[in-house]
Amino acid sequence: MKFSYFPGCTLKAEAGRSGETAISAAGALGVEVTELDQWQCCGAVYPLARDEIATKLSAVRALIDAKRAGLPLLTLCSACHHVIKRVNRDMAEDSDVRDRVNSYVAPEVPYGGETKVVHFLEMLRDHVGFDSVAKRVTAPLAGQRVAAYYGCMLLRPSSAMGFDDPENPSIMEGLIAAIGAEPVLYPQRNECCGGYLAIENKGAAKRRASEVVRSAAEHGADCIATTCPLCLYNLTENGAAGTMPVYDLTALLANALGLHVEPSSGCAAVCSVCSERNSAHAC
Amino acid sequence: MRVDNDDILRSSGTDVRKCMKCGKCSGACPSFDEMDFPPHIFVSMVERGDAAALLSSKSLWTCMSCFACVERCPRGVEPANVIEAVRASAMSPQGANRMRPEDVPVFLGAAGECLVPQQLLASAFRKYSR
Amino acid sequence: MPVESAFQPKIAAFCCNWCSYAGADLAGSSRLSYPADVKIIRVPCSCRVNPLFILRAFQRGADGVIICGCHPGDCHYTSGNYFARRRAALLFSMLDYLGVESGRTRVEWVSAAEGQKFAATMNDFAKTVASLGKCRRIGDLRCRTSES
Amino acid sequence: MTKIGVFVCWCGSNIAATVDVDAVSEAIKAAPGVVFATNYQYMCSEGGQAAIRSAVAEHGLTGVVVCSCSPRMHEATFRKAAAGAGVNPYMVEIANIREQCSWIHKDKAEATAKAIALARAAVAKLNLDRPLTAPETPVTKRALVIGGGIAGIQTALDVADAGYEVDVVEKSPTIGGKMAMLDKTFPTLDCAACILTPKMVDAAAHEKITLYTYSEVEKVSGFVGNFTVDIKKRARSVSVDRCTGCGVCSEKCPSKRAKSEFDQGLRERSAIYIPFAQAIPNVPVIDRDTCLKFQTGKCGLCEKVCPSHAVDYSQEDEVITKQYGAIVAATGFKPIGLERFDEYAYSRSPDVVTSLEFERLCNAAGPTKGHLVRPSDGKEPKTVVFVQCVGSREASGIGAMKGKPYCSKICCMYTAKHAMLLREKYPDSEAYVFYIDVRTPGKNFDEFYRRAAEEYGVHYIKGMVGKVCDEGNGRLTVRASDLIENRQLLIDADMVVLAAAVEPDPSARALATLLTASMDTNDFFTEAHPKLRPVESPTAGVFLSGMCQGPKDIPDTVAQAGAAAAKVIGLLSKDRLVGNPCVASCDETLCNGCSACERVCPYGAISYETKTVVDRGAKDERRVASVNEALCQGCGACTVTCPSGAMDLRGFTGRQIMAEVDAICR
Repeated sequence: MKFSYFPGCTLKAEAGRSGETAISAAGALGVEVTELDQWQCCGAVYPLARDEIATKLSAVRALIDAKRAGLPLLTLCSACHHVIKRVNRDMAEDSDVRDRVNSYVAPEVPYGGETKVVHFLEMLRDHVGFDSVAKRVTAPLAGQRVAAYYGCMLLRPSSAMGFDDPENPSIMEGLIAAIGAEPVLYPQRNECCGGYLAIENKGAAKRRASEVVRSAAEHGADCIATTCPLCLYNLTENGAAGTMPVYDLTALLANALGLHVEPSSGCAAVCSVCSERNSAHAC
Repeated sequence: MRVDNDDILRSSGTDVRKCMKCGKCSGACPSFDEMDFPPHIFVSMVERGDAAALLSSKSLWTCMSCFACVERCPRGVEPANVIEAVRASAMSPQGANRMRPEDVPVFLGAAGECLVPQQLLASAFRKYSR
Repeated sequence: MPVESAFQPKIAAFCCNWCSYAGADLAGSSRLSYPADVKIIRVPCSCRVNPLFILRAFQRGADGVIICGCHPGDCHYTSGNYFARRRAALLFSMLDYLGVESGRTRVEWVSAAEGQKFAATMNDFAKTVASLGKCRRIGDLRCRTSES
Repeated sequence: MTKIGVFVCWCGSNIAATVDVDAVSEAIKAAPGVVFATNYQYMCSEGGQAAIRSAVAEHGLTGVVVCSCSPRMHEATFRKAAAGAGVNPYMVEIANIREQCSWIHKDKAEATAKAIALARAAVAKLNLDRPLTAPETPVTKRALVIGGGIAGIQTALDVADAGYEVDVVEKSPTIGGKMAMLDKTFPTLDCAACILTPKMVDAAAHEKITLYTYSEVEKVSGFVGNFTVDIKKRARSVSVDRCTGCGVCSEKCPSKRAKSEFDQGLRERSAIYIPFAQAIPNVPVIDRDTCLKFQTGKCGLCEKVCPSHAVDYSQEDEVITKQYGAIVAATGFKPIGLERFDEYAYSRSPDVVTSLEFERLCNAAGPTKGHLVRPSDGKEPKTVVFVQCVGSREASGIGAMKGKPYCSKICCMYTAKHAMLLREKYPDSEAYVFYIDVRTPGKNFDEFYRRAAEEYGVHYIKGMVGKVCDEGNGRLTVRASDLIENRQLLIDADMVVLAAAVEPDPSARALATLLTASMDTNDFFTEAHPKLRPVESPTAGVFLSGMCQGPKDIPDTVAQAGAAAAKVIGLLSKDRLVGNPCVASCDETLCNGCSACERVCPYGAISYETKTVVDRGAKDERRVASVNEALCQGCGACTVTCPSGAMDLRGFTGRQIMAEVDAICR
């Protein structure tokens, strides 16, 4: 299994190691991941204005590079995934956007949405298989009650993302079960963490993130796991305030696979203690 | 400030006339309490051609683009797109950006490293300026 | 009726039995006049109108052809008028291309209750056709009778 | 060569004042085929008809043109007169010189010229007319009703009361349908079982009605008046004749883990079961998928305990074939599945229920014996939120639609009923109804809804629920908008009731194919005319009763069921059906077998068969179109669609219409 990989700015910068963690976990599962030679920021937010072209260009460049490599494009960050997948859909279905972007980017062959955009979780579920993941787990997280946090961007709008049931998703719970932990279902798992409001209106972001953490706690979660760096930040900094550990799910995976991930610095809390099967392990 | 309602309709790419005024968007919105004009009123006012009144709305800056309204709308109206279109209009005059490059350094550490996820800065910058 | 010009167009009107023909009857019983140049051919449904009939009419020297059927959704046979509409759209654009001006062809929905509309439609259509003059484009010389 | 007589009517002065009738009858004599022409004061009078008769006798006429009023007025009169004189009635053409000429023109010369032109067109057409015979077919005096809910039962009773035999085919083990599941009915709040079960008993006891429960229609052939239908009677594994309905088998059955269909899965049932106490027939059926005997071979307990030796594991499905004159579709509805509406936490929380589940929870014969409690913990609910329009009135946006585009029509009323029932059972409870619009057209309907708000204190809130959170501690948090007060509400609820949209029963789609009855995009059966023929399918002899045609409440369903019965009775009361001879026919030597005509036919009257065709002396095996003349209604859609010109319409052939065109363009 081979994939082109779009890391995105966040996973290259402060949460850098979490990107590497995910890639090494993929390697351990027999997936070969090649980072795109050159890539630019995905644009961070999908431009909702239909006539907006400029902010879609860098996503298209990444898609074209993946098409040249003849590989599906793997993404890890929810925002990158959201932007690239939706831009790809525009390129496939909206002839107006397609024509304008192609005339601007001028690739050797016009791009029409041919690249398949795959999120890391989808890769695990559909290409590796959660059963195979479970078989390779050497340090299962037994006894851990893990609340998956999806946030918004992976799931919505479901018609564009086609990722999972937008109101009752199961993909993260599938992975949590595969690495030996017990998934916790709670109603706030697909409600917003506060997103970029954290810059503009910290109070509002705090209220939102705290609501997510409260809901997870009330349903008996020991910790929250997510794959989105922004959610990770908001839940950790604005929601949990030390009351509930929030992890990058791929780091939990890496630990379960016995890769002994080092704790990440700053906001991106990555657990290293899980391999010791210790349930109380605030980083 | 002047705003062209038709521009907003076009750039939102959604048909606000399909709205049946059920209010599910505002029933789903997690940011409702932070808003002066909730999503259903955005749609309604744009539909009747009164987008200008929304340009100074607090809601422009408290919508989190979480797409709960888009996902749950039974009529396929995309309220978040309408809000975004008005937000873009509100920022189109010179100097109307909500976030400026000089606002960024407070989020940087001594060595220029980012104190928040880079994605957060990038998204906020994209949403709050143009 | 005062004859304003020597030219009197020949107009064939295909009317479906259930709506438009009844609408024409209502126009008659309401004594609503329209030019004698309009002559009606009764068909069970507007979808019975074969494009060949229309071509034949122009070949034989008609100056205008109108198809009248039930309003969309009201077809006695549920869907015939939709077929008629699609066929007419194609044929009329081809005729226009051949030089038979689009004003010479028309599809109109007239219900059994619309005597007024029937007469108004025929008056308007006849006026349009008259203003376009004689249709010579696809008329067949061999089909001309001596009087024309 | 047709010998044509032309008769010009004066219609008193209606025609004669504007049209020079003498000139017309004189001019038309020159038209090809015309051997006689005259004019008369009133052609439709006995004198006029006598003139036709004597002219036929005198001139040996084989065709008649009457220049008179609209054929819509007197075509039938003149056809009858011609037939009386020995002329084929379809060799009669009418030139409409009154409505289309004398009444709308003032200039006599102009009107006369037009009348002559119209007469010529009629003559030109008549020259190409061929004698036609209206087909006659006998009528099988028995009706088939498909579906045994209130719609099917009512139609069957009405038809049977008129003295005709009726068979009812019902796919589930009992008749009764959805109405049997209901607790109370709006707007009177009388008990559904009290008014339905007597009708079920009547149907079972009626000497003219035969019930085939646990049965399905497998094949339909034939046409109006003469349908042949295969009915598959699925094996009950219990002899209907021997069983006394004592219920010992169900009691002793060790396999009790199947979800009760009748109780909407809120209760478990045994593998051998009677759906509900008043089921008809009151005979159990073995669900072979959950029966230990059928699954493992071990058990056989029911056979042992049955006092009347009615259990029979060896029973097999049986197909019977019967003849019917008319078929009524009464296949009913079901609530849509709510898998894609998990913002309401339906699949997460047992205390989020559909309205039909709520109905069972209120019903004295239901899983809780009418004690309205939460399915999760059996506690009485104090706060209940009702959500209307769940999946109704939707439109597609950037993605596919999750629900249905139509209003389900019954939800506003039953929700008001449910809220009232709740408040009646628990006066200290709170009922919130979230609505988009409250739609209550119907006798005493709006009054009923207002009573819910005014007398029962139900909180009606204009707004919609955006999310239901199962808080995990037995509480549900409902987040919703209140549009009147422009606020967002968070309601701490014990139960949430979802008014799921209705959709046609899934079995209807396959049935429509069997019946060649058309359906709309939502799989509701299409009526022959939306206003004037609301209970007839466009396919002759097939009628529609109840929800299968569109959302309906019980009063509407019963009314439509009666209307469908009246149509059936009207059909069965005839000994023979006289058809329309002006139907499509296929020239097999021209047909290229493309199937284009089959696709446009709204009546399913065209089928294809491979047969030997003799074309210019040569025999050839070809796939050619064949028109069922009993089904064809004569619209002519196929004739124009046919690329090879093989299809033609009798009475309106291509050549005839061309001849008319030629005549008027002369």
